[in-house]
Amino acid sequence: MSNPDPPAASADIPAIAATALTRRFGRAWAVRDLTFAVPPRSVLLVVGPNGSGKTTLLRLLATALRPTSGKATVFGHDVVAHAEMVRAQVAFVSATPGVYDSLTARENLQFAAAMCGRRFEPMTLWLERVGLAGLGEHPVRTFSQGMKRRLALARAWLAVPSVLILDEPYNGLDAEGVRLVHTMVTETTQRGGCAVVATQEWERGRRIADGVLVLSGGRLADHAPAAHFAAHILTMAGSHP
Amino acid sequence: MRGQTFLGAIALGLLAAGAYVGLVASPPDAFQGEYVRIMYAHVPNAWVAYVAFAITCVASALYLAKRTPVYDYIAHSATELGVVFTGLALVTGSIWGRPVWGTWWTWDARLVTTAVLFFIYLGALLVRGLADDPRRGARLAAVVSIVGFLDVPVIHYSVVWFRTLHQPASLTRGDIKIAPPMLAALLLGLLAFTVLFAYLLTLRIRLARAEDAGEAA
Amino acid sequence: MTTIDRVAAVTSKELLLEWRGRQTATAMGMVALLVILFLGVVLGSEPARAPAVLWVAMGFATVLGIPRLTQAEVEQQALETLLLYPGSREHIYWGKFLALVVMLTALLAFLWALVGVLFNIPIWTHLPALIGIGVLGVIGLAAIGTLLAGVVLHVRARELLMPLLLLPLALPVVLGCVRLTEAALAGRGEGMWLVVLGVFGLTALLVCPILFEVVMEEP
Amino acid sequence: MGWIALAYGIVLITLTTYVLVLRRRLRDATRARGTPTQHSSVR
Repeated sequence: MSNPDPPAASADIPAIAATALTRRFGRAWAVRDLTFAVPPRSVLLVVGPNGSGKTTLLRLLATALRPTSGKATVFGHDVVAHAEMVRAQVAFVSATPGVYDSLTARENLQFAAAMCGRRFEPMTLWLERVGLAGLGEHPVRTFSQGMKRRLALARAWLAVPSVLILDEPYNGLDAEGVRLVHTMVTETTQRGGCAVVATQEWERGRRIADGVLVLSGGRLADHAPAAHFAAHILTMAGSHP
Repeated sequence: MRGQTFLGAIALGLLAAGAYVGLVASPPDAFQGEYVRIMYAHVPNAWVAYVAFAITCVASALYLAKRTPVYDYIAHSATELGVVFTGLALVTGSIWGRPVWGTWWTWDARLVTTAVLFFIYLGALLVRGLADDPRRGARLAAVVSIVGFLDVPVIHYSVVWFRTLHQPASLTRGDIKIAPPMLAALLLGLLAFTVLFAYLLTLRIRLARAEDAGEAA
Repeated sequence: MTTIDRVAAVTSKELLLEWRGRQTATAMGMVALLVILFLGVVLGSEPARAPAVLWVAMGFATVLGIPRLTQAEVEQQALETLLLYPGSREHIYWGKFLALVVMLTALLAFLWALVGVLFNIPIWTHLPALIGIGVLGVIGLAAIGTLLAGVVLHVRARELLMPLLLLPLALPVVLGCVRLTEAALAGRGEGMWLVVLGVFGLTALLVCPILFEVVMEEP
Repeated sequence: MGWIALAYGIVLITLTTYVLVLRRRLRDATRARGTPTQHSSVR
């Protein structure tokens, strides 16, 4: 069951569609009534102050969290009813890399590859693509945050996903690391897939963003093409409580 | 509220009648003398505890299948009641054993199984309380309750066979031939406790529902 | 066939993690050694006691070893990634189950060597029977243990809960193995306990993977 | 004779306290629902 290729990029099926998506933790509304759609071949940038619900939204789309109400679909598959189909198409890199420290870089990737049904590919290729060439045999414990981040990105990249979901990908990355993220994103969108990137670093994010979703207090403050936002985005996002 | 107190009143009446028959109206036992009266307090507790755990297991399975909160309220309430009544069964069991057999604790299969049940369901309650998310806590408690209930018959028979090698099945609870009047006292006690259990269960379920509503308001 | 790949991947990852750190193995071995020595001193070391001492030590060591099975996922926040791989979560159960079976088998072999010496039991003459019993015992403990390793993942006070959850549930395994071992050492058969352990192991292997998926469900 | 009293006493006391605790918690819970709820932390 290798990854199904993304469906032909017919415009009618949105890559991602959310309708009144809501998630509550006890009494607090983390995300409330989000309705938006992301066409294939595009990158959605999710911005907003801390606690605005960015991470919760991403985890809902990646099926890591179950919505309290409302619906979300990835290439037509419901994130709750067809969770396994969604997981087969989505690669999610969370804010914490979540790699096994006492395993080496190569072993981490080999495990991820086997779990995605891609056991027999050479890992050296992926290590080189994320700038970790030659570090395959080093235990990840010795890696810096930036290097662990690159390994986590390689782990998502080798799954050749139709949907790439990145939570604060730029954390700890140098300039070359940022280019790596953008290569991954554009490669995914060119294949007909889409990417969702949540970040505070508007300067870096806007270069690849097609659409921007502004969250504030778990609600949709704004959703428009990137060009529309240009420079003043930071002030607006920051102004909401 | 009216139905609730009505049930409570019936339970109270039956308990009083049961106590009266158990303590006064029924004859002492040939072998145990007056101490047989403790049996009327011990057996109903154990019976209700097993009923509670059967309800817990069914409600837990339904909750996992259907995920409707009401099944979780029932499972949670039945587990808590089960732990209370198992505790009482163990205490009254050992109080009964002390004068009649001279020991607080006999390794009789039924007592051991009841004790094991107490810990399994205490575990289920703790798992529910210590989980990081209330909904997940309910699911984990359901899993523990189901495994626990499936395990009870195996535990019971393994304890029975494990002990019989050393000590013949000791004469506790139902084994002794019960004279009719004593049987009446016992059955009245069982009925009274069953109605009491129904009353407590409905009360506890309403509490669980109210607390959940309060939590998620 | 990706199912076998995925199960094998989880098992080899678990064993690799364990081999690198070796904490769990040493911890389990240490606890079992201490329990056996302690009981041996206290209860006296005539051979008749050996089966009980061995399987009690096995039970306690398993209690210690199981939370560590999911420790790596918790400490390095790797659980979310593990659960988001495509494919059923049952594969994760079977992967961790087999890893636990390997670890418990190694532990049992170590314990038999120890008990053989301390209680001077001629284990070689009864080896096939002891191996058979060991298989039943290890599968029973591992089946329940892997499910409970999943349960305690999302719970505070993990070390307190594991004994409270595992020991009552695994009681039939310990009792069964003690009686079967005593029978094996005395050379007579014990059909009934084989049935008990067989039923226990079978139901556990059928029920636990399904419940594991429920336990691993996202909140 | 003391044992019998002890057994019945323990059962009586435990169950009555349990019922009283349940009834009080129920009253608190139903009354609490009216009060405004505080904002717990958002992940």
